Amino acid sequence: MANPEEIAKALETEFKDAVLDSNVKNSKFPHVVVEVSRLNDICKFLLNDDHMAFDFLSAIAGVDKGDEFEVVYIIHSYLRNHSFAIKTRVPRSGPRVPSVCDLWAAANWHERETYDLMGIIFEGHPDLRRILLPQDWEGHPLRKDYKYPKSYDGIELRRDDDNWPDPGDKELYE
Amino acid sequence: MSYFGDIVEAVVSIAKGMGVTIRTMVRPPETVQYPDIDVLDPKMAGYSANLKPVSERFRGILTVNTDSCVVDNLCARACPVNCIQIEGLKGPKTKAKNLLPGGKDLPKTRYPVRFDIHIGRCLYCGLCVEACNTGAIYFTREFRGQTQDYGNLVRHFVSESEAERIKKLAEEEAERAAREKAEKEAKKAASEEKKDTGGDRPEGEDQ
Amino acid sequence: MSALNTDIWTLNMGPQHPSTHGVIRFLLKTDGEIIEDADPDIGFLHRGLEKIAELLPYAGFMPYTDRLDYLAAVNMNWGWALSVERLADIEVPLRAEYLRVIAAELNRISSHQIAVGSLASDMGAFTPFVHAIRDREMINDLFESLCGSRLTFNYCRIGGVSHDAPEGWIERLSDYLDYYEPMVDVFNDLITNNKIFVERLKKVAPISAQKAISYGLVGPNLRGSGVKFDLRKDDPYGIYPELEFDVPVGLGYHEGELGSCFDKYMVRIEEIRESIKIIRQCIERIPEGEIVAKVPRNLKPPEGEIYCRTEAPRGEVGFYVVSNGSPKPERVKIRTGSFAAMSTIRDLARGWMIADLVAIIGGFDVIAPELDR
Amino acid sequence: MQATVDRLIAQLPILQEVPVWAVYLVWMIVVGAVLLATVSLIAGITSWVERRIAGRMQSRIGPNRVGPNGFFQWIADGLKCLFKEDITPDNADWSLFRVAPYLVFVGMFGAWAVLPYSARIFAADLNVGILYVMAITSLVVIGILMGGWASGNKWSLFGAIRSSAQIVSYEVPAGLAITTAVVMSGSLSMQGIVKSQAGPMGILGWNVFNNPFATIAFFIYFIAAVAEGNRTPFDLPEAESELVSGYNTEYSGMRFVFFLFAEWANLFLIGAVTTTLFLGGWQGPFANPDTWWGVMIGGGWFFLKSCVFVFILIWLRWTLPRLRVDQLMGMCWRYLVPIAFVCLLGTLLWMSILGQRAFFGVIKMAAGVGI
Repeated sequence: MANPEEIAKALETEFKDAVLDSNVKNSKFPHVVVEVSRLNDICKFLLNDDHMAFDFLSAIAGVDKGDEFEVVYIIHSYLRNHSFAIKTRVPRSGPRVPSVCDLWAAANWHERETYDLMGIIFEGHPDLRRILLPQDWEGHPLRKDYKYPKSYDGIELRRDDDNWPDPGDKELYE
Repeated sequence: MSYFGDIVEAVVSIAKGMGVTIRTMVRPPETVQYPDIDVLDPKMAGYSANLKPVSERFRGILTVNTDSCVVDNLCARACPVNCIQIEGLKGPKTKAKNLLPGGKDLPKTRYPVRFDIHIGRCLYCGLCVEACNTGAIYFTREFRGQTQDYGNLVRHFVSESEAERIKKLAEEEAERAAREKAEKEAKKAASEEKKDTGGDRPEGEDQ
Repeated sequence: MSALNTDIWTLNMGPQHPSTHGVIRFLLKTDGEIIEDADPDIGFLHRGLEKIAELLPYAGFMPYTDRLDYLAAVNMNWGWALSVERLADIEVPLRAEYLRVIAAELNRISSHQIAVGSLASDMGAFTPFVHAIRDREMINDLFESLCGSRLTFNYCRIGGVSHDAPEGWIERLSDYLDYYEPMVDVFNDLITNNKIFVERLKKVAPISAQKAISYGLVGPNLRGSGVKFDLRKDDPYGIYPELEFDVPVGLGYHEGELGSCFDKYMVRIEEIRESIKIIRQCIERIPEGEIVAKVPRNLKPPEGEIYCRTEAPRGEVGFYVVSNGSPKPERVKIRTGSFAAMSTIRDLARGWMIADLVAIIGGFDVIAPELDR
Repeated sequence: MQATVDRLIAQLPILQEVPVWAVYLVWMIVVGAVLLATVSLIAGITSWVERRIAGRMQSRIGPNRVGPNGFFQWIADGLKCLFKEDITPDNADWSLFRVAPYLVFVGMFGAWAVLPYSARIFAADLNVGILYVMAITSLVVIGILMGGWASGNKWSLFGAIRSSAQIVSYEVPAGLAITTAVVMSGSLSMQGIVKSQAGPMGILGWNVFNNPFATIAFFIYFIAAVAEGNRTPFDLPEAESELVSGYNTEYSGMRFVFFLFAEWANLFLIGAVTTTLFLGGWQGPFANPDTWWGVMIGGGWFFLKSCVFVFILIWLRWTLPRLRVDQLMGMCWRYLVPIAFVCLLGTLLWMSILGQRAFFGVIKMAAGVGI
């Protein structure tokens, strides 16, 4: 079992210029931020290195941070029983991330889901289709600027009751 | 030999399974003959060993005691699905008896003119009940909410006549408040005038 | 003489198929009864829970976690409560911790009852399913007395639980455990040891430990492959470190293959026994005290993020929560066991029969709302 | 049957004035109607019994609303289905689709003509009765195949093909087991088979007690008959959890009822044929073919024995899971067929060495030696 600081240190020595930022000391969510272009190498290292042995990809999450997206890879190791996370940042205009499907089989569906809901394109993914939403759905709902469609295939999607305002943070009294 | 071993194993295990089903056959059934039995009646406990009445804490359809509602809107804000709509007006200050825990009286100046709960949206999660300080909104054990009209799913807890009455009260109260305010202002103005003149006078007297 | 020609059939299995456990669709390509390709098409139950979470205050998302996996509502509640508590550094009273464990393990039993019962029903035996449901109904009665609901319990709160145990409830619970513990053996007599049932499952779709980990299988599905890993032991939360229980793993029961459907099934049966053991310990030790910590009504956790995983009946459920200091989370990512299990099916089902596909789905205990979120 | 009519004509002078073929025709129609009514009644009541028993085995109550204890539930269900719309899918083969249920029903119903209800109660006593039963019940598979194919539904076709493979395969062990019984009885006629099973107390002469091989053959026949009847654990053609509902997925209304009807009537048929072959048919204590009350008691025995089988079939269905296709075939060809062969050979050897009714003779002898 390695603690997060050791993992981050190992990453920094191995991939000096690729580690942009790290948040490991007394952190609730120890992670490092890495360069997109080196992501695949770093993941390969984390998976194959004996002291890392991150054999389990728990989740891939896309986070909308305004001008850029964060892609978070949450990984654990059954062998060493430790956890870590890798973050990478891609610009909103062209969110392209290399796929890690060939490293963890679990990545296949998680990447599809992230593509579906966040619109991040995973390059090298064998079958990058929408997974939860219909194939002809427009837009990526988890983006902050997503506008709810009025209808889909002629089905009205929102049923607003008359005289039933959304709560918002409205105050009834001044 | 596993060939005959398999046969024996199959026969034995099937016989065991059949033993279980035949034993279940002589065990009394668990079914509650629901419409015939009033499941809300606490006396039905003991009707059969496995029959329990709907529990006291059961989260059925919400209901509201508008007398104790102070229109603080906590329930509506706690609701994750926005199924509660409240509108209130400021009225005369009254006291509702024994509503607060500990039997304290509840001072109240706000009155709901609209208290609607959309039971079609309701999740029956209980967050509104926990949010309410006065116990005005609470669960009944009623679970039959079926209706043929979507509109009936909205439960109105303040009747129109009651809303009218409160509106009138509120208007009177507003008028009274306005009058009082006006009087106060007039008094204040008067006193200020007095002060002003009073302030001037000595000067004048001085002169 | 011309060779016999066979044709590949394209079949549509679901979304309204009796044994897809909810609305899941498979696009099957079969050669006779043999499956050439099974492409799962999911998302029929997608409700956008992650988006909903971004629009609600932290406490307001709690009832939605019930719907995340309606067969194990308390475990899901707990996962969410725990992540927010860790994010906002909230201390939970000890009695609440015990009540949580009791409720969660009770819920685990009821979830596993459905899992084993529905696998039996998928194999064509309907009676075990009804027997499992019958015994689960009594758990529902217990939950109804505890928190007022029979399915979507919404029992955990951020900082504690919603209701204390009513008078006499602990005794009722202990009576139920006394009743149910022998019923596990009766259930085993009825179906588990049945030769036909064993033969149907014991060699079907074995998945090796390495493959299971790579696919991200968790919980009983992973343990069925022989990996002894349980978050309650290996990444403990709550009061689990103080409790004694075993982690059952697949052993290739009945001379079957390790990681087959039958192993996963047996892990669930054994876990029911372990859960009974855990609840018994909690009943003995439960202290008096508060049941919920003081939490501000408008909770604003400090800026930060967290990934918190708990052991639900379908394995690891993880909440990745990003807070920006406002009353609403900025991003919530929910990682569930069924999603990972479903992603393996395309790989696993190849070469097995249609009847086996049903066993594979049932063996993974996939549940659609958790899968689609 | 012909003899009965001839006797009737001889005794009633009025009948001598109408042509003989007309009397035969009317008699056939009357007997057919009585038989049909019996079959309907038994199938209907069986459906109610099955649902009640299934209910209790699952800690439920079962249907209990229509009539006393829900007894008239089957009438209500039948009426409901009769009034339902009879839907034919667009891409179904119209004529085959409509004919199939009747074929299934005819295949099952035809066998009832030769059942030996009692010593003198039967519709026909063919000298090849048991062969006729095997032949006519094979019609069922054609009906199922037609229905499944004509539905234009791939799942239905799966069910139909499974069904044909299953029924054709299980004819083999069933046939071998029947041959064992026929060898012991020395007759192909149903009445002849029953009559040959007379013995002490009306019980000990039963074929099942003839020799140990016969006992095994009895179980093999029973298993094969269950498989031919598409009952759990061999209900693969319907396989609710895999094929939705198999060959009858697309059927609705009255035609659907015909399938169910055939299934429930088939329960009693399986019991009746097994009883006839191995359990002495109407033979039993106080059953006497020579007196009218003996005949009635014989009928009672026959009915009782068949009902026990109906109960066992229901009991099995609500206990067991379903086999997989390859396991089903494996069970047939790896277990049932070889064992049935051994049973047949064993019975032949037994009979040629020890004589036809040797089992109890041997036991008596052993007992005598022991004493």
